[in-house]
Amino acid sequence: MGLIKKVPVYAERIPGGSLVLTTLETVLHQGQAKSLWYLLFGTACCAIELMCTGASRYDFDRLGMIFRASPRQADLIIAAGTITKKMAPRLRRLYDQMAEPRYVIAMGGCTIKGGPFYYDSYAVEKGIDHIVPVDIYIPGCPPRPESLLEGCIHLQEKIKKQKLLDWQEK
Amino acid sequence: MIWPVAFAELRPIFDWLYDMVSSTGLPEPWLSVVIYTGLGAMMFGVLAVLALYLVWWERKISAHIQQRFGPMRHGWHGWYQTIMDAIKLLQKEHVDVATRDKFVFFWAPVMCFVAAFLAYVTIPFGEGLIVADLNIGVLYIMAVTTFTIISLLMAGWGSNNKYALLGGMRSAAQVVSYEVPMVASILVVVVFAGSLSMVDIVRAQDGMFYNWFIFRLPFGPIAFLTYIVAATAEANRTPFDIPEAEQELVAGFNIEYSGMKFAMFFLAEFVNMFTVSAIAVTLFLGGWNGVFLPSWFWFLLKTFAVVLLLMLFRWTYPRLRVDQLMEFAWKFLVPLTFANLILGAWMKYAGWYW
Amino acid sequence: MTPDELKDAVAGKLGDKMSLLDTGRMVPMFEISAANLLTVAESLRDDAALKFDYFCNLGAVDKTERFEAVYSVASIVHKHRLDFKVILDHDHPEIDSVQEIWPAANWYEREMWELFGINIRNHHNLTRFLLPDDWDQGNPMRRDWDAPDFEKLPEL
Amino acid sequence: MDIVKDIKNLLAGMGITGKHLGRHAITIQYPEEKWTMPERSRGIVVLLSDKKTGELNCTGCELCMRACPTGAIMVHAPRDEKKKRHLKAFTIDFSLCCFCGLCEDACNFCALKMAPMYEFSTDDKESLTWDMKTLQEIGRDVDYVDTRKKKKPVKKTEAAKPAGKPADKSADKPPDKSAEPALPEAKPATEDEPTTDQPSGNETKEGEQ
Amino acid sequence: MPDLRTEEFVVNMGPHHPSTHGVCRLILTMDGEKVLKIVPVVGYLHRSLEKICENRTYPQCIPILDRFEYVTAMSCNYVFSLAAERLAEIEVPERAEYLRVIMLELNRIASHLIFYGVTAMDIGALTPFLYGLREREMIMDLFEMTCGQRLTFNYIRIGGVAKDIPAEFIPYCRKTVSVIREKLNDYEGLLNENPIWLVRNKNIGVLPPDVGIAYGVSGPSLRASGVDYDLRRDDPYSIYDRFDWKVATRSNGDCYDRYLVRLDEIKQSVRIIEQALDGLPEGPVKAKVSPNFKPPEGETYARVENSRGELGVYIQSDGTKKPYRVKTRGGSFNQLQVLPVIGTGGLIADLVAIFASLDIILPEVDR
Repeated sequence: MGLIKKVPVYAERIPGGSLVLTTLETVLHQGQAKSLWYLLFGTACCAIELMCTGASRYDFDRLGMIFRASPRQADLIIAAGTITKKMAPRLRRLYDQMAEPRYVIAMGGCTIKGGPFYYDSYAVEKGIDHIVPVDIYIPGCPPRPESLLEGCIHLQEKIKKQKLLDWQEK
Repeated sequence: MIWPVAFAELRPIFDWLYDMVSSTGLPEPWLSVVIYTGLGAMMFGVLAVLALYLVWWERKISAHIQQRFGPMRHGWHGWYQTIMDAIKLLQKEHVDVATRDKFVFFWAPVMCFVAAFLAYVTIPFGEGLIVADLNIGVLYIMAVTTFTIISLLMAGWGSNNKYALLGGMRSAAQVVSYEVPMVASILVVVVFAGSLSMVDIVRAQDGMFYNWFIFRLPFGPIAFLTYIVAATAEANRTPFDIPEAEQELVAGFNIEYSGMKFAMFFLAEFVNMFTVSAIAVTLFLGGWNGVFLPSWFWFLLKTFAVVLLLMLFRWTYPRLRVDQLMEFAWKFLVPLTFANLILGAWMKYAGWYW
Repeated sequence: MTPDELKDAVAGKLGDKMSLLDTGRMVPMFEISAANLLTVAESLRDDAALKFDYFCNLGAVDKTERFEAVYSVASIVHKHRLDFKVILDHDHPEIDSVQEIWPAANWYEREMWELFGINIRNHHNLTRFLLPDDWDQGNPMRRDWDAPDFEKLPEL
Repeated sequence: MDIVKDIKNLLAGMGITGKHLGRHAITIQYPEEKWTMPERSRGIVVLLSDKKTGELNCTGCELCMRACPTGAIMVHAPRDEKKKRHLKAFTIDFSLCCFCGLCEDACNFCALKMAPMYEFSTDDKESLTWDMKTLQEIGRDVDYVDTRKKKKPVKKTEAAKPAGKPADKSADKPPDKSAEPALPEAKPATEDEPTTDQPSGNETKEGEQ
Repeated sequence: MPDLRTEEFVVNMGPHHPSTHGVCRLILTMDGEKVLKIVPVVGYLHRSLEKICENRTYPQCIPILDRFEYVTAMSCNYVFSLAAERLAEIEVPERAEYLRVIMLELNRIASHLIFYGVTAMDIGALTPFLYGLREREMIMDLFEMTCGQRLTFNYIRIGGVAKDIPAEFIPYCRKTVSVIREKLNDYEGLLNENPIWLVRNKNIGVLPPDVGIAYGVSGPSLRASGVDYDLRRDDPYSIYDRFDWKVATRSNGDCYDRYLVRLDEIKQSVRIIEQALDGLPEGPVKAKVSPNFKPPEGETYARVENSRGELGVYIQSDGTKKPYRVKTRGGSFNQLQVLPVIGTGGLIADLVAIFASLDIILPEVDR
């Protein structure tokens, strides 16, 4: 990571460097986008739909997404299900344990804003964007597997549009 | 310049390469160094690509067993999926756990990776396609593949994580136990071939398929089966994948590794799988022997068949528990393989075999 | 036993300690005083004709001026069920633990202790249960409970 | 012989997985081929417009807002002097919505419907609150049956319905195969694999008889 | 060697762990691989459903309680409706009862298929998981064409069901059950007699019947111990007495029997569904219930048998349109309580097997 962050700085100085930079950018981001390994992080109803999406009919593997149990090897947390106040620090911790570059998908109403548990609940965190930076929000309660796939493709498009220079600010 | 290798089929290419290198006018010792390095790099590259494609293949096979497609969107049936994985893993951050053992943590994946590749020195990919035909080939392979345990143990210890430690300890216990039946079943072949050299063992199975050691009844099939079981355990694959048992130890010994270091473990696992399959082919399935087609093709065909078998194992069976695993090795496999070895040796002595 | 038979059987055996309420639907609902809880529970479980050996549910209700602890127990053998409730004082709610009689009650009582603030006597493990470890906002299931980030559904 | 039985059973397991290896996958390759959602699917809430005038059916009665268990719907329809409601704003917060369909049941005026749409992921949390205009735009091509009793003669709604698209909720009619949304036709079904077959039109008719 | 002792160490299993089915945390004191002590820590999914229901009207409670036990949300719908109907003494139309039974049993099959897959995955076999979910998708199709959602249905309402079934439901349902009946052979062939599966499950985590009853274990987990107790028959609700079916029981009470009982239950559910489809009468599907449903003052505890055991709801009504108090009770709550009793002393791999075979899901525990 450290090296790659410096690459754009040096590449701009050499002649033709920007061309190299664009190519590099494309290749690196294609790699990131096309191999999103997700962390098995399911808490509630959405976890069942996450399982269904991984299963035969929808098949996450088609997009190059496979699950990893260890946060160190995952690129993506799909926060599937309600995040309660008791669980929130654990989510943050898992996010911190992940290696850069890392992405977060908030799946379902509960993770976006508390969903059905926004009112009258004393235990539910009202949106995980207070805890971790979220890249994609997928509404639904729970979202259909296709919604999730669409969200993942959306995220892939978003990753491909990134610039290497953006990384330095992150 | 003495060629260490009898690259019969690739000889023209090597000669051309040799001419190229020697025309630069390097003095003799340096010339050898360049050539050896080049050979090593070539071998390494081929195997790395092979391992990447084994990953892809495993994903496709498992997908089709489960009636899905597997990687589909990146190239024809996702052919460059694993390359993208590699590119991604290259740019992932290396997380260094604060409480790790610096030295051990760093070197474990490197060692695992290197150990996985060392075995290929003595594997005959085809008639004359062998890097070095050591006269102690089998012994060398047994010694080198055992390095993997040390690396797993190092990974488990160095991570300073309880799950990783449990995984490392499990793998050490497992590999040490399964080494014994593995060696005992290989020894049957050695007894029959009368040599430790891999090439000689293949030569001893010349001719039609009934000359293969697996068809030396009755001990051939038994030795093959016990070898396959022990080899599955050696390669840490289900039903013997307890070191990284996902449901118990999260990811086992590699739980703290990220990025390229994890990729090394990951690739090493697949290289190991290919290694044990290649050894099985060499020892039991007649190596490069076959008709009509080139020898290396037969070798690869057979090896991939064995790899497919291992994959079917993985996607069919549940996982054994750690104590049952040990019991199976010591109470069942070890007596069986030793009995088989004694039987084999006696039959060889008496000449009563088919 | 049908609910009516059960009503008579319980009234016959424990009539002095339990009084029948008319709020229960389908199954009889009794009321007992907090002091009698343990003896009643024990005889409910051990009586051969009743044999309420299976603990279904325990829920507390905050009635603002008092607490009610509603027990539902069933019998595996006789296949009947019974509800009874214990009325507790609102200011100092306290109740005996029935986990010696029905071990299943253990967690239900912990939950009651945590969410309603009802103290359980002789309970060995009254520790944080459902709420976060650093929870300091009181007993959220009480009717008058409030917190800064607690929003009620807008009344229409 | 235990061991023989064990090996037999192990091989039987391999046989089952091996048998599946040769079968065709049942996967729907999502972005290229899509599952036809059944008509009743509760995707998102849309506001329906009158087919003739193009105006919203909503009268601002706030019944849906009262029915919503999550407080996702906000209707602002103040009454004027004559006690008549004027719909000023109608927003639905899809991050709160629990897609239960109670609003659709509560509505007496055919003003809103849960449409079978699902592709609306976003990277902006605020954009999940949809206002009246968006809801109306999306709801324009949603088909519905006008069940409002007053004002509309039944004949008109029949004529307004596009031909061959039975948007009939009563389900008494035999489904028209060409436009039956509940029939998932995303996959070419293979004969040997029963899981992949979805009910075809023929079977539907057989079952009814 | 009595002096040779290894140091005990504490492992935190969870709250995020692949085999805790959600967010349960088990604090394990271990001696090497052996588990000496298990302390379950729950509450990571405590969403205060009961508090929310206090401020919702009765119809609004149903979608909220859908999230209480999302794997078999139909029975959550049902048990709440049942309690409310008992409070208000509503008579449910005949057709609605049949539809409810069909839906409940389909959902039971769906849940058991998840159990089958997840248990196999916890033991290490990945393929059965996908096979189980594959057939479950067909059931999800049925649910979606009927009520519009795949997981949180809001279909069974107070006084009946929300909508009548569409025309293509019956043929597709018949096909689904026949496919499941046929695929059960595959499931059994993959695991039932597999020697690895046997050694991993037989005589592991034996739950004696008296312990099970004392700790309130219910459903298939209790029936595997030889206790013949099924609420569908023993605390009758709906119309289960009209069908010809058997309560599946086994006698050993180990993980393997708990697994077999659930497979048997799938077969029984298939039988019930087929009979219900045959006898499905015509008629209305919902009794007249006012939108402002107000049951009279009173209280009741209703319980039904769902795929994890006794699912109960206690409602206290004060005569308004909102329930005064809703208390839910799920089978997993008690099954997690019994886990330390039967899981201690085994290896960590056994613990995973026991956890899976009890079929614990956390929303039922935490609510």
